[in-house]
This record gives sequence, C-alpha cells and structure tokens, in this order.
Amino acid sequence: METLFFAIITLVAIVSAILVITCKNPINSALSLVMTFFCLATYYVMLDAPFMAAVQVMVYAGAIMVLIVFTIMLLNIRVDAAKKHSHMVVVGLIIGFFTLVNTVYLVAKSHVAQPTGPYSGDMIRQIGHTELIGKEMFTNFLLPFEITSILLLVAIVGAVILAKKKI
Amino acid sequence: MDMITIPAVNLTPILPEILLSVLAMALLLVSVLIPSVQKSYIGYISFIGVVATAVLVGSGWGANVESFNSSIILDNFGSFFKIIFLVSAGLAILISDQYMDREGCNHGELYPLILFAVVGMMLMAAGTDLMTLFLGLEVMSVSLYVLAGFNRANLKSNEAGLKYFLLGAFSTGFLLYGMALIYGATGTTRIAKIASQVAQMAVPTSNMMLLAGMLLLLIGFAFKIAVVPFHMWAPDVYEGAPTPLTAFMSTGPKAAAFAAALRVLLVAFPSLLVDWSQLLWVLAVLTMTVGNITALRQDNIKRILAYSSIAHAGYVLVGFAAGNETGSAGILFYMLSYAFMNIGAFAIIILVGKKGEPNGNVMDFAGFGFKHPLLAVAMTVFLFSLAGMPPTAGFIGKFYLFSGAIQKGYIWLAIIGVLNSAASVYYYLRVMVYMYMKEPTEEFDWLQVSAPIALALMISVAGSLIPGIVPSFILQFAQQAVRLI
Amino acid sequence: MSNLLSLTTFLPILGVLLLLFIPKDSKSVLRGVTFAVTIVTFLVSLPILTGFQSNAEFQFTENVPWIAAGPFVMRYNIGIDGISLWLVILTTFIMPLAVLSTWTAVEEKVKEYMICLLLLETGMLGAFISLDLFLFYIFWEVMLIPMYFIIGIWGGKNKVYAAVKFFVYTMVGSLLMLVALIFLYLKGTAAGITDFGLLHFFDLHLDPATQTWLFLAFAFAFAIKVPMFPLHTWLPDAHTEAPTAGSVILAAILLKMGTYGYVRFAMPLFPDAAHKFTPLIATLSVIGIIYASLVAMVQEDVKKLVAYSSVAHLGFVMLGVFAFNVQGITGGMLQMLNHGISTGALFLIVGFIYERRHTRLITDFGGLSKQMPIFATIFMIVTFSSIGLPGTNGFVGEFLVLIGSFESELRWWTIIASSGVILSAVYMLWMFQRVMFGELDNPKNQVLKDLNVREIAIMVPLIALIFIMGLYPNPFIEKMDPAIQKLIAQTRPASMTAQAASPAMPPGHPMIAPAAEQAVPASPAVNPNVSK
Amino acid sequence: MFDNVWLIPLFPLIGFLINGFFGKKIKNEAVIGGIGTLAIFSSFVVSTLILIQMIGLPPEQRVFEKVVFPWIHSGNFKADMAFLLDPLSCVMIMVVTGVGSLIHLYSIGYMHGEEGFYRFFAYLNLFCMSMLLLVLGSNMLVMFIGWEGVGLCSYLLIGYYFHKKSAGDAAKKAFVMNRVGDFGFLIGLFTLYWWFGSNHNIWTINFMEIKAASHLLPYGGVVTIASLCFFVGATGKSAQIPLYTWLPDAMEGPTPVSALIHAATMVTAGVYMIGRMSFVFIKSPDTMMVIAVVGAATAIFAATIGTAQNDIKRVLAYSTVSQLGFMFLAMGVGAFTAGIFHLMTHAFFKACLFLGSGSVIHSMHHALHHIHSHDDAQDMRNMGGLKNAMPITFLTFLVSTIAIAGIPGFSGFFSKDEILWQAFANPYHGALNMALWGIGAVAACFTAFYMFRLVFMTFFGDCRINPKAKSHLHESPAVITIPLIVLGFLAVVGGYIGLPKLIGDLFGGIPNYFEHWLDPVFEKAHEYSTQYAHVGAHHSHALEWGLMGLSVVIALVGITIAFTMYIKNTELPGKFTSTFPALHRAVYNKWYIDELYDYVFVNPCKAFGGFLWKGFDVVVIDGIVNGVGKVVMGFSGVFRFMQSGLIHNYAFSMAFGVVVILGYYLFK
Amino acid sequence: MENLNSYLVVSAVLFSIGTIGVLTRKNAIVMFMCIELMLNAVNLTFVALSRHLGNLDGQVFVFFIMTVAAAEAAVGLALMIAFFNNKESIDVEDVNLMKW
Repeated sequence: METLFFAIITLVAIVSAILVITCKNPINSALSLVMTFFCLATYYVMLDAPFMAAVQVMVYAGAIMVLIVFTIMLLNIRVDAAKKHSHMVVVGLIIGFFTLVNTVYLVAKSHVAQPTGPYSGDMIRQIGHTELIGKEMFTNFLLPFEITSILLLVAIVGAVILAKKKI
Repeated sequence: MDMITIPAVNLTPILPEILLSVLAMALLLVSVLIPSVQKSYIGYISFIGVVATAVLVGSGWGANVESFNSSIILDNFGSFFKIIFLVSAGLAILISDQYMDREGCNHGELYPLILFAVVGMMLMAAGTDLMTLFLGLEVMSVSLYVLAGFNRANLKSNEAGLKYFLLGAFSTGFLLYGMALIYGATGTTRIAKIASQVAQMAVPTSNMMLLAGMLLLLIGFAFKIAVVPFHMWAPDVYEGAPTPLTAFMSTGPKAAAFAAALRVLLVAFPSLLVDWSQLLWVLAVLTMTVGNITALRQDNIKRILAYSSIAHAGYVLVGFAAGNETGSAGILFYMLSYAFMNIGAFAIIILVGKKGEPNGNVMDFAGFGFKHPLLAVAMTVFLFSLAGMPPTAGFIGKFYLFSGAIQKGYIWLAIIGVLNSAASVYYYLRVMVYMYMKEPTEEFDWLQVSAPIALALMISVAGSLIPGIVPSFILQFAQQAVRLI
Repeated sequence: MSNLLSLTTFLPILGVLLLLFIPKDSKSVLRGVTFAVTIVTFLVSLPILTGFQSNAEFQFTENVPWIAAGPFVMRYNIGIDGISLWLVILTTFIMPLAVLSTWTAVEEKVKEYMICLLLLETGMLGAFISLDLFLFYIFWEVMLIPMYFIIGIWGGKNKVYAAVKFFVYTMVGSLLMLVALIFLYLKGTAAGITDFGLLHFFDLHLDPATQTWLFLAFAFAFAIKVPMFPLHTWLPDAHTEAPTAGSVILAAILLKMGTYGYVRFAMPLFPDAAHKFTPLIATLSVIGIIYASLVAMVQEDVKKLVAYSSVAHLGFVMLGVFAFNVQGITGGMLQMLNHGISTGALFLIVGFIYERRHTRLITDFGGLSKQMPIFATIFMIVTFSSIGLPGTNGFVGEFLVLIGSFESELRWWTIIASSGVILSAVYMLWMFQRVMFGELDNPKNQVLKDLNVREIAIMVPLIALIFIMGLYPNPFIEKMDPAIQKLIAQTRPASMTAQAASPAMPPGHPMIAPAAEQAVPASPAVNPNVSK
Repeated sequence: MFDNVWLIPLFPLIGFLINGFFGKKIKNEAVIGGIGTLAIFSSFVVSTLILIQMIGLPPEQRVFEKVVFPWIHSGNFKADMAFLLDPLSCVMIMVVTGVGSLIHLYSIGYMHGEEGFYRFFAYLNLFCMSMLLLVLGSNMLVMFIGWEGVGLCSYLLIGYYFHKKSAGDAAKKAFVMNRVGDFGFLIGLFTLYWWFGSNHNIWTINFMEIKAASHLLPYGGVVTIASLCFFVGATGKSAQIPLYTWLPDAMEGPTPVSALIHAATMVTAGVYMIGRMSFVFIKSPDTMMVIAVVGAATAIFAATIGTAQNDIKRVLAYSTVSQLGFMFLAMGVGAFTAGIFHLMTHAFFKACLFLGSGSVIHSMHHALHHIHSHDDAQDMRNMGGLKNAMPITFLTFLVSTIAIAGIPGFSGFFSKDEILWQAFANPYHGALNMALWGIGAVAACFTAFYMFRLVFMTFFGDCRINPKAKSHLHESPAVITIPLIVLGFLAVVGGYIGLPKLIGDLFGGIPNYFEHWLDPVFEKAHEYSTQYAHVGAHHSHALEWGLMGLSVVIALVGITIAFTMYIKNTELPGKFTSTFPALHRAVYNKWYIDELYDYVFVNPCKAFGGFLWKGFDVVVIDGIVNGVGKVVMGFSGVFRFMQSGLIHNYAFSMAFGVVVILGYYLFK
Repeated sequence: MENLNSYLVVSAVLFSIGTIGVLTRKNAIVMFMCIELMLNAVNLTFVALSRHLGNLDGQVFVFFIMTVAAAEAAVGLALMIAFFNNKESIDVEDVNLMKW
C-alpha cells in the first residue's frame, strides 16, 4: 500500500520536475515546480517530519514561489519558442546524465552511518515533531539560528538596494 | 509540555561578530534615518569599527574556547583569518569612498554590507559545525552578490551581480549535497564529531558517501576560491563589480573559503589526506596555469588582476595540497600579504580610472611612472610583490607555500609553480613597461588622491614590504595558528 | 671595524636616501652626489683589501639571526674569502667609473637613473658577500630589478624587448634554483643542519642522484647568467639596448654572478655531480668560445660584437673553473677580473663614440685614429688586452685557464679552446681596423673631438690595471690562492679523494679520460716502456 | 755585468715611454730620433760588455740566469720574469742591438718629415725591447711575451700608414698568421709542461730546467707532438710554408721596418727558438725531417716567386722567406750552428739590402715627388742605371748581393755553403739528404738569379725613369749611407768568424770560432742525436770540396742567366713570358696562394660566422626562446576564447568539473 | 516507511534534473527555479537521512536551507530586476557584456 503510494508520488514528483525544465512558459515551469514541492512535502510526511512538510509548503510553495511568480509577472517575460533552450541542451543533458549516474551510483555504493540518535519514529509521533525540532534548534543549533537573522537582514537590505526604484 | 530552556552560552568567541553586526545595523539605521549625513563619515566610522574589531580579535590571541555547544570556536587559526578579513575589509572601505563618489552610487548601505560580509567570513573561519560554515558562507555570499551588483545603474555591475548570483547558487547546490552526504556518512554535522567518526572507520576511502561528500564540499569552497574549472565567474565578476569591491572580493572571501576548507579537511578528513591532496595537486596546477596564461593576453588591467588572482589561488593551493604545517602556515601568511598587495594595486587602478570607464586599460598607464612617481613606485612594489620578487611579502609567501610542497615531496608541483610565476612575471612587467617605458598617450589630468586612499596605499605598501624583509613575527603567528587545529 | 662589509654593501642605499632629497632638476648635483657615494664606497672597501689575511678562512664575517619560522632559519650571514674579495673590490671599483661615464650620456630622468645604479651596486655586493644561501638568493633576485629598469627605461629603440627578455630569462633560471635551494635545505635539516649557512652544506654528503638534480638546477640558473652557449641570446640584446653604464656593469660584474655562482655554490656543494657534468660543461664552454667568436666576427654593430666577445671570454672562465685544479680556477678567477676590466673598458669606449656619433655601426666609422689619437691609443691597448696579449691582464688569465685545463682531463677541449685565441685576434683586430684605420672619409667623422679629460680620467685607471695585472699578477693570485686550494679540496669528490691524496698530482689528473690517453702515447700511464 | 742584463731590454723600454708619451710634444725630429737611437745603442753597449765578459769565461760557465721579479706563480706552475744569458742569446742580442742601432740611425734620415715620426721611433724601441725579451727569456713564457710583443710591434709598424687600407690589411694578416703560430707554440708548451709534470712531477717551463731533464724525454711520441707544435709556432713567426704569406704583404711598412723586423730580427725568432730548444727537437727524428723538408720547400718556393716580382721590396721579401728556408733546412738537418750562423750573416746582408733599396726608394720618391709624377717609386721597371746617381748605395748593395748569392769570400758563402754541405752530409735523413741538398742548390741558383736581376734592373742598363725626374736623383744623406757602409762591411767580413773547418785548415788551422762558441749550447742536442743518427757515415774532404765548388758554379750560373736576360738582350724576359704565359702568371701571382687561403679558410669562416649569427643564433636559438613565448601566448588566446562570457558555459565547466572529479573517485 | 535508498535515489534524480535545467534553460528565473529544485533534492536527502539516523540535525539543516533559499530568492530576483531595468531582458545569453 505504502509502496504504491510512494511510487505514485515519486512519479508525479519526477514528471513535474521534468516539466519544470521543459515548459516553454516560465509560469508553467513555476507551477510544476510548486507541484514538485508538494510531492516533497508528502515525502516529509511519510518520513515522520510533518513540521518540515508544513514549512515546505509555507515557505517554498507559499513564499518563494509566490515571489518568483510575482517577479515573472512583473517583468512579464514574453515566451518566444524560437530560442527557448540554450544552445547547450545536448551538452547539458549529457552532463546531467553523468551527474545522475554518479549520484545514483554513489547512493547505491554508499554505506550510511548506523542510527545514532534517540529519535525513533514512535518517539517523534509521541512527543511531537515540532517540539523536538524546536528543542534542537534552540539548544544545539542556536548559533546558526541567530545567523539566519543576519542573513535575512542582509537579504532585505540587498533587495532594497538593488531593486528599489529610488533610494 | 515543558518549556524549552535556552542554555547559557559563552559569547566571548563571537564578540567580534557581534560587534561588527551591531555596528553594521547601527550604520544602516543612520544612513536610512539621517539621509543628510555625509556617506564618507559612515565609511570612516566603519573603518574605525573594523580597527576596533581587529584589536578585539588580537586580544583574543592564544585562547581556545568552544561555544554554542561546539558549533563555533575561538582559536588562533580563526583569529588569524579574521585579521585577514578585517585587513581586506578595512582597506576596501578606505578605497571605496572616492570611487563611489565618482561613480555616483555612494549609498550608505555599502559599508554595512561589507561589514556583514566580514561577519559571514568570520563565521566561516571560526565555525566548527557544517551549518555554521554554510550559513556563514551564505551571509558572505549574499552580501557579495549585492555588492557586486551595487552600482545598479551600471550594466556591467548588474551582469556581475547576476552572474555571480546564479553560479554561486548553483555551486551552493553542490556544497549542500556534499554536506548532506557527509551527514549521512557520519550522522553528524559537527566537525569534531565527524572527525571522530571518520577516525573510527576502518577504511574511510572505501566509503563512497563520505568521499563524495568531502569532494562536493571541497568543490563548493573551490567555487568561492575560483579554482579551475570553477573559476570562470571570477574574471567577469571582478571586471564588472565596482573596483573597491573587486579588491575586497578577490581577497577576503578567498581567504574565508580557504579557512573553511582548511579547517574541514585538516580536522575532519586527515585520514583522506591522500585523496584530497592529490586532487588539490591537479587543481593547483590547472589553476595556476590557466590563470597565468590567460592573463598574458589581457589588456584590461582589472581582468589582468582577476586572472592573476586566480593564479594566486593556484599558488595557495600548492601549499594546501602539501597539507603540512609549512604549507598551511604559508597559506595564512600569503593570504594576509596578498590582501595588502592586491588591494593596493586596485587602489592605484581606482586612481588612474576615470568616471564612466572606471576599469582602466593597461595603456592608460603609459607614462604614469614619471608623472606620479610615488604612486608608480607604490604600484611597482605591489606588482613585484604579486610577481613574488624579493624583498617583498609575496616572495616569502611563495617561498613557504612551495617549501611546503617540496617538504611533502611534491617537487614537480613546486617546479610547475615556479615556472608559472616566471610566466606571470611577464604580465606584471607589462604594466611596468607601460608605466615607465612608454611615453604618455594623452596628458594625465591631475589625480586627486583622497586622504583615505593615501592611507590605504601607505598601509598596503608597508604590508607588502615589511613582511618581506622581516617576516619572522607574522610567520610565527601563522605557525601557531595552524599548529592548533 | 667588524661590520665593514655591511657598511660597504649598504652605503649605496644611504646614497639613495640622500638622492631622494635632491630636486630632480639639479642634475649635476645628482651626478656629483652619486659619484661621491660610489667613490666613498670604494674607499671604504679598500680596508677590506688591505686587512684581508691571505688564508682560506672567511673574513669580515657577520652573522646575526634574521628569519626563523617553521623548518627554516635564515641568518644575515656574510663574509668574504679570496674568491669573493676581488669581485667585491672589482664592483666598488667599476661603479664610480660607470657613474662617471653617464655624466653626459644620460640627460633625462637622471635622478631615477642614479638611484637605480646605486641599488644595483648594493644588490651585486650583497650577492658576493652572502654566506647564507637564502640571503644570496634575495640579493641575486634584487639585482634584476634595477638592471631591468636601467635597460628598459634608458635603453635603445628595442629596449622593452631586451629588458623583458633579460628579466624573464633570468627569472626562469633562478626560480628553478630556488626550488633546488629549498630541497637542499630540507635535505640538510634531515642531516641536522640548522640554518641556511652556506658552510654547513659543504660537509653534507648527498647521494649522487640528488646531487645530479640539484646541480642541474643550480647550473642552469648560473649558466643563464654567465651566459653559456645555448642560453646566451639574451646577452647581445641586453647589451646593445642598455645604456653605456648599464652595459659596463652588466659585462663587468653581473655576468660574474654566474661564474661566481659555480665556484662558490654549484661546484663545492655538489662535487660528484660537478665532476660528472664536467665534460658537458666543458663542451658547452668550448662551443661558446668558438661559436661566439665566429658570430662576433660578422657583427656590424660594435656593441654586439663586444657582447659576443664576452660570451667567448666567459667560456674560457668556465673551462678553467671546471679544470678543478689550481691553475685552472685561478685563471678562471683572474679571467673574471680581466673580463670585467677589459670588456668594461670596451663598452665605455663604444659608449664614447656612440655619444659622439649616435651610431654603433662599424661601417659608419673608419680612420678615426687620425682624428682622435688618444682615443685610438686607449682603444688599441684595451683591444689587445681583450685579445690576451702577453703583458696585458688578458693573457695571464687566459694562459692559466688553458694550462690548467690542459693538465686536467680536459686536454682535447683545451686544444680546441686555444684556437679561440686566434679567432679573438681576428674579430677584434678586424673591428679595430675597420673603425680606426683606413681613410677618414665620412665627413661626420672628420669633426669628431678626441676624448675629454673626464673620459680620459675614466679610462686611465682601467688601463693602469690592464698593465699591472698583466705584468705583476702575483699579489692578486696570492690573495685568492688559499681559498682556491680549499675549494679544490671541497670539490674533490669522494670517489677521488683516495687517489688524489698526493699533492703533486693535479686534482683530476688520476682520472684521465681515454681520449686524453690517446692524446699522449708516450704517457707512462699507457705504455711505460717508452719514456724509460 | 751579467747581473745588469735587465738593462738591455730596459733602455729601449725607456726610449719607448719617452717617445710614446712626450714625442708628440717634443716635435724636434733630431731629439726624438736621438733618444730612440741612443736607447738601443746603450743596450748594444751593455750587450757588448756582456759578450766580452762571457768570452772571458770558460765555456762550461757560460750560462747565467737572472730573475728580475716573480711573474705568475700559481700552484705548481711558476713563471718568473727572468733572463738567460748563454752564447746563443749573446749572439742574438748582439745582432738585435747592433743591427737595431744602425737601423734606428738610418731611420732618422729615412723617416724624415713623416707625420708621426715620434710614433715610429716609439714603436721601433718597443719592438727592440720585445725582441730582446724574446731572445733573453729564460722560460717559455717570457719568450712568449717577446714572441707576441714583436708580433704586436710588427702589427703597429706594418700598419704605420694606417690610412692606407692595404697597410691595415697587411698588419692584420701578419698578426693573425702569427697568432696561428702562437697557438701552436702554446699547445707545445702545454704538452711539454703537462708531460713532465704528470710523468716526472717536474712542473717547469724553464729552458735550463727542461734541458737538465731532457734526458727523460722519449724519442718521438709526445716529443714529436710537442716539437711539431713548436715548429708551427716557428713557421708563423718565420714565414715558412704554410704561414709565409704575411711577410711579402708586410712590405707595406716603412723600409727600415722591413729591414729590422722582416729581415734581420723578428722573422728569425723561429730559428732561434728551435736552436734554443734543440735538445727537444733533436729527440724527434720525424720533426727534424719535417723541419728540413719545409725549410727546403720554402727556400725553393719563395725563390721561384722572387724571380718574377717587380716591386723591389717584394723581391727582397721573398728572398728573405727563401733564406729563412735555408736556416730551417739547417736546423732540420741538425746543423744548428750553421743555421744560427746563417741567421747572423743574413741579418747583415739582408738588412743592408733592404736599407739599400730603402735608400733607392727614398731618392726615387723624392725625384718623382719633385715632378709630381705618380709612378710607383718601388717598381724596378721605373728604375735602371742608378749606379752613377747613388754610388755608395750601389756599392754596398752590390756587395750584399754577392754575399747572398754565395760567392766565396763573402759572408753568405760560408754560412750557406755550410748548410748545403750539412744537408748533404748529415747523418739523420739518409736518402732524403740528396733531395735536400739538390733543392737547396737549385734555390741558391734562383737566389743568385733574382738578386742579380734586381741589381741589374735597378742599377745597370739604361735609365727607364722619367727623364725630368732623373736630374733630381741623388745619393741619400750620411745618416742613411753610414749604416749602409757598416752593414756592407759586415756582409763581407761577417763570415770569417765561422770559417768552415776545411778552409780553416787551409789557412793553418783557423778554428771555426762560431761553432766552438755555440758548442755548449748544442752539445746536449748532439749527444742525443748520436742515439739514432747513423754515425760513421763519413764523407771525404774531396767530396766536400767538390760540393763547395759546385755550389759556387751554381751561383755563377744564376748570375750569368740574370746577366744575359737583363743586360745582354733585354727582350728575353718578354719572350720568356710570352712563351710560358701561364707559368709566368702563376709565378707573378705568387702561385695564387693568398687566393687559395682566402678561398679555403677566410671566406668559409666569415660565411659560417654569418650563418651562425643570422641562421642559428637568431633563427634557431632565439626562435626556440621566442617560440616558447608564442606557444604560451597561443594558449592564452585559446583560454581567453573559452571565457565566452556566457553563464551556461561557466555552469557547464563547473558541472563538468564535478562530474569528472566525482567520476574519477567513484569509479577508480 | 520506505527504505532509505529509494528516497536517496529519488533525490539524486531530482538533483540531476535540476542540474540539467540549470545547464539548458536560458531564462534566468527558470534557471533559478532549477537551482531551487536542486536544493529541494538536497533537502529530501537530509530529511531521509535524519529519519534514518534518528537524529534531527538534518531536519534542522533543512530548515536553514529553506531560509537561505528564501534569502537568495529575494536577492536574486532583485538582481534580475535591476538587470532587466537596464537591459529589458532576462535571458542569460544577453548577459555577455564581459567576456575574454
């Protein structure tokens, strides 16, 4: 049952991913990317990471993609089918293929470390994923968390500097 | 359900970062709230801030404190690099003002962004957790994307920003994939823990996941260092970006990437040394050769220096590939002196350049030598230091880098290295040929040298000469720094 | 006075500082000051000569710590022995003349020019006195910079090409040497050597393979500087383009760096390799002698001719030095000094006429001796000294070189090299005849002025030395002899020390090359019954 | 007195310095010439005193060495500035200083009014000094100083009229040819030095020491090599085949120079050197034979050329070459004494001849100059019948001619006849002797012929000179004639100190003083020679008488031919040339030897040099050097092109890098 | 749950597709989207691994990656707008002022 579900999701994910890079119209690419994001969110749920799934949907599908689509609209880029793809399609495909081979091969060959952490699936479900993430973030990864604030500040300032019509 | 209790943390290791961030934010507010304020003052203040931070960092020399449960550390290695960042930032700030005025994009946000970039670099140099490294890198990169495209009215600047951004993000993908793999192979992101995990493995080289992870991580940093074949963004971005920021980008971030890479590879993957050192061997050769040879045919002085900085990354990789104390100390010393000489050279370029076509052409230097003897002498010093002629810092640096390689037994690497620097001499000389041996094509209008630039030049000259004549003290610091990790 | 050497070496730097405060328009002052500085330097260097005990030890040594980091320890370690003594004196002696020669030759950018000259002097002196390999390398490289500017800024029409060629050519060599240097040091540290001090490395017995590579690296660097046969092409360009003073210094002193390098470093540090490569180097030197002479013969430009002639002369030096015996090396050393004096003088002479006629083409001259007798006399003396006429300095060196190499295993090479004696006469005299003899037909030449007092003053000391060294060379030889004896002891490879123990036998004699044996059927080594 | 030997070269040196530095200021010719002459004359006085003292000593003590100052000491090599006095060097210094003084005196008159008068005397003194160093040097190196020094002076003096291109060329030619010889000299020196040192640990170049150790030398072998090298040196200096061509050209120099350098002294240095090292040469039969053959060949060869020259000085020049050939013949047949003896007598009469010709040229020149005629003052075809105009010159010239032709009673006869006899009777060369003697005899015949041809064409017959000029011909002044007379006198009597034993016995056993005098010098040589010479090959007096007579006849034959051709019926020469035009042209053009040398050595050398420069240095070597640069630059272009500016290419190169690196490490 | 490798493979595939997209698309925005795709692939890897390893570090990392993605998106799009303002195009092949 689960396997079937996994298979379907995977199919959707990959197809939509392919659509992202094949659609003529950026908008369509954007929408198919959203589709992929949703699939990933589903994976997260299947991996007992509901909070991540939620964030995935909110941040990616919600925030980032909206931003992107907004930009596309703003610049209302015309699609001209004539030169949609760069002249490097073939090369790109080849390279991509090799990347695929490499990565897949390495996944197949790799031996992952043995489970170390305490967080079994049941435990997560029992305590609640969000709380556990929160604990981790505010204890072990406090510093990175703080850094993100600076990062975002920089991003805001930068965006303003670059895009604001008149400073 | 119980509350999360944020553990008490020791802030001393990140005091410099805090200081800079706070200063940066304050300056942001100032520049926004008091638009009337002279932008130069913001520059001066941030310079003072930089100096202060440097003092702070210096005062922390010798300490070895972990904090935020070992996601960051205060040690000599980090501190030395922090000094390098501060030097390059400080000099960049000094030379920015005049240029930005001339180009009419002297926005107050410039200086805070530089400072934020420095914060990012510092985190890279001090971080002991892959996440810290990654976020530090991103803070740095994002600021740099902005800085590269800072002169938004100028198409070249836009292009620079865009290119840097797209390719940078692309490389981030690989970097992250590498981190993911490492995480998978070791089950942690803490460098120390990774090290212990790797140490426990019987044959770490056979663990593809670990190996690939390390390689991808290395590639991620290689992009920032502009190592061939991940270098191609560099010349264009360096050309397009506003000159002072080019100077900054070609020194600070490189150093930061080296810091991170060194820490990761030396601390976490000593048992894979054979693999990464042999990879670096090849990359070093490629980088030196491509950088130098391509530079030979350039006429745009900024591109010349761009390629030369690629080549210099190659020299540093020679010391890196050695992976021994001499080589690593060489890297530290070299990045420091490189900051001085390179930014110095860019300062001269700024002075020679004019509004509109801010990045000068070699021919513009015709007759410069006898029109402005002092500036020319300064430029000569920088160029000779870049070429690695004694008695300049550049020479001592190269000496230690190559010594490291030779000590490791990489004689051929060293030989290729010296042959490269012999070739590089050609294009450095070319600039001097125009400065001293050609008659000026058009009359030089009187260059106005603002006080900050003058100061920057003095510092740079001192910084590229004194370490060349009495290098001991810096070298000893560098030795201590690398000994600790 | 213990730090006399440092004083001598860095006086010119003080001079530079002095010059900085002189306005660039007051040219005569600049010239005067520079001249004074060089003269003072010369005077200061005289006590070194007088105070020098003629023994094999290094003297006037100074040794203070300088750099110490990681595995490397460099010290400011200087001193001279009989070998470097004369080169130091030669340097301080030539410089004032060189400065004097630029009095009217250089009119623009005088200040910078003088600064370059003084920096150059410091560089050269430093290289001669360094006893620390690293320090030597620093000075060795530093020399390039002022020379590069001298050629490139004040040179002829093709100056840039010449300057860059000179710089890059030398750079390649010396950087390879740097690698060898580091490698050698690291080898040394393994054997317990604690710093770059040259003397430590003499006792370091490296295995032949290592020696071979290191020697090749050093030899390559020095061979470029000498310059030896296939690597010589930078020299004619550099010489022809350089201003007079530049050529003079280049010929008189800079080239000696190469040969000095062999004597001081390449040979004693890697004796086995040195012996192994003796045939090769001898061959190159001999080719150099003949080749350069033939090429010089057909030159149309006086300066180029002289340039090629110095290639030939230095071929003699190399031949003598690699004879590995007293006569050979002594001859080589003398030949260095002689070449410094004679060829320096020749370049000055070329400079004089160039200044008057602004051409150096032989065909533009002819019959000058009618117009400028003093010039003619001086020119002739110098010419004959460069040909190596007995009674002039040129002969002593050349003769000792030849006799030394003849009694070493380089007999055949010597015989070929000696024919260079003929060729040198051919090209020098032919040039002299075409310039000085014949009808004074060119109207431009009929108004030439003879040498003025300054120019005579420049030449007189050189002429004097030409005869002094030719007729009474012993003082020179005596001062350098102990050092050379020591050098020979050092260069005697382990393989030979056993046989060559008996002092009577010239070092290198016991290993007569088979060729040499055929050279003398009567030699008892081959068939003893003949001579008895 | 011996201790003051160093004075001998010193005086001329002083003279040189004075005239060289202040001559220009002095201006007054009398003073300059006086200084010059005085200088050499005082060393003549010193030499005479030394000679007298030496005569007073018993033969075995007649060797003295004086070290003036140490010169080159390096390791076991030792060369001092030292002088050697022995009978041989005494003879030489007497000749040099004696003839030298006369020629100095002569020059005062001859060079009168020449510009650079002082220069001439300075050089002349310098030459005398070098020559004296050469003959006095007690080791090979001091000899070599002199050896090259005289070369230098001859260079300077031949090139005295430097504005004449021909003069410059001749000077250069002389010096270079001498250099070729010096090359041989050096190699010989090296070989001896090295051989003695490495085999017997005797590191020396000192003549006396080598002589003392000469018994160690093997016969042949290394000695042949060494001595042949030395002989090459001799051929260069003494204008023997193959290095003789410079001497005729050297006539470009002023006549006194030709007399002093190219007749009396310098050119005989080679002979002297062989004599000085007789104990080395004698040890190599092969070398001795080579010397003899070369000498004989040169004698005949030069003589033939002499017959067809019209320039009075060139005739004398070739005659000099041929006479030197005789001397070498003598050396080659082991008749060292005879060689030296001929050297001395030749110095007398040849100097006299040259000076005589000089005097002729001098007056001719004045006469022609007077009428602004541009005829060649040296061409015999413009002369004739001068005997009345200049009687003294004529007489002295005639006497010397008779002497050189070898008419009994005159010096030339004794020496030349001695040589011929030795060539015939020497115990070394066996069958070759006949040939040697024959060639010598024919050469003598030729000599007689062309010398008298010279005399007849110059002094006899009807005057072919421009009649207007005729009236201006007159005898030269006393300064010129006095030396002529003295030398003429010597040319007559000079021979009597070396009477052949045969004739000596005739007059009640007058000994051959000269031979006895030189005995101590050559005794070692003779001692060695007994090792391989077939002693006992004894020849009867009758034979010797016969040969003597024969040589006289030969001389007379030569004279008669000359007489018939140039006095009796003067159209004969024309007929002769028209019948054998080729032969005549060949002889007249000196057998085209110069052209040959140009063709074989000079031009190829220049061509090769040119090729090496333009072809090899510039194209190949610099081609490689710059080629490397070009290649690198080419790569630079390629890399530059790869930097296309397109983000995709950049991303591609990154991805490519990733793939390759990962691929390598994963699949390796 | 499914076994780890299948997740890893999926993410590998997505990553590759992203790469291809970056290499082939000319529209800067689409390129950026492809990069986002790559990052997501990485995220999936992280989450899967962290689930397998039973520690949450990976998921925390993902959280930060998302933040970074957001920040980059902001800056990147701003850059594109700035470029568009000057060049009236967002086609990366028009980003060719600086070359050689």
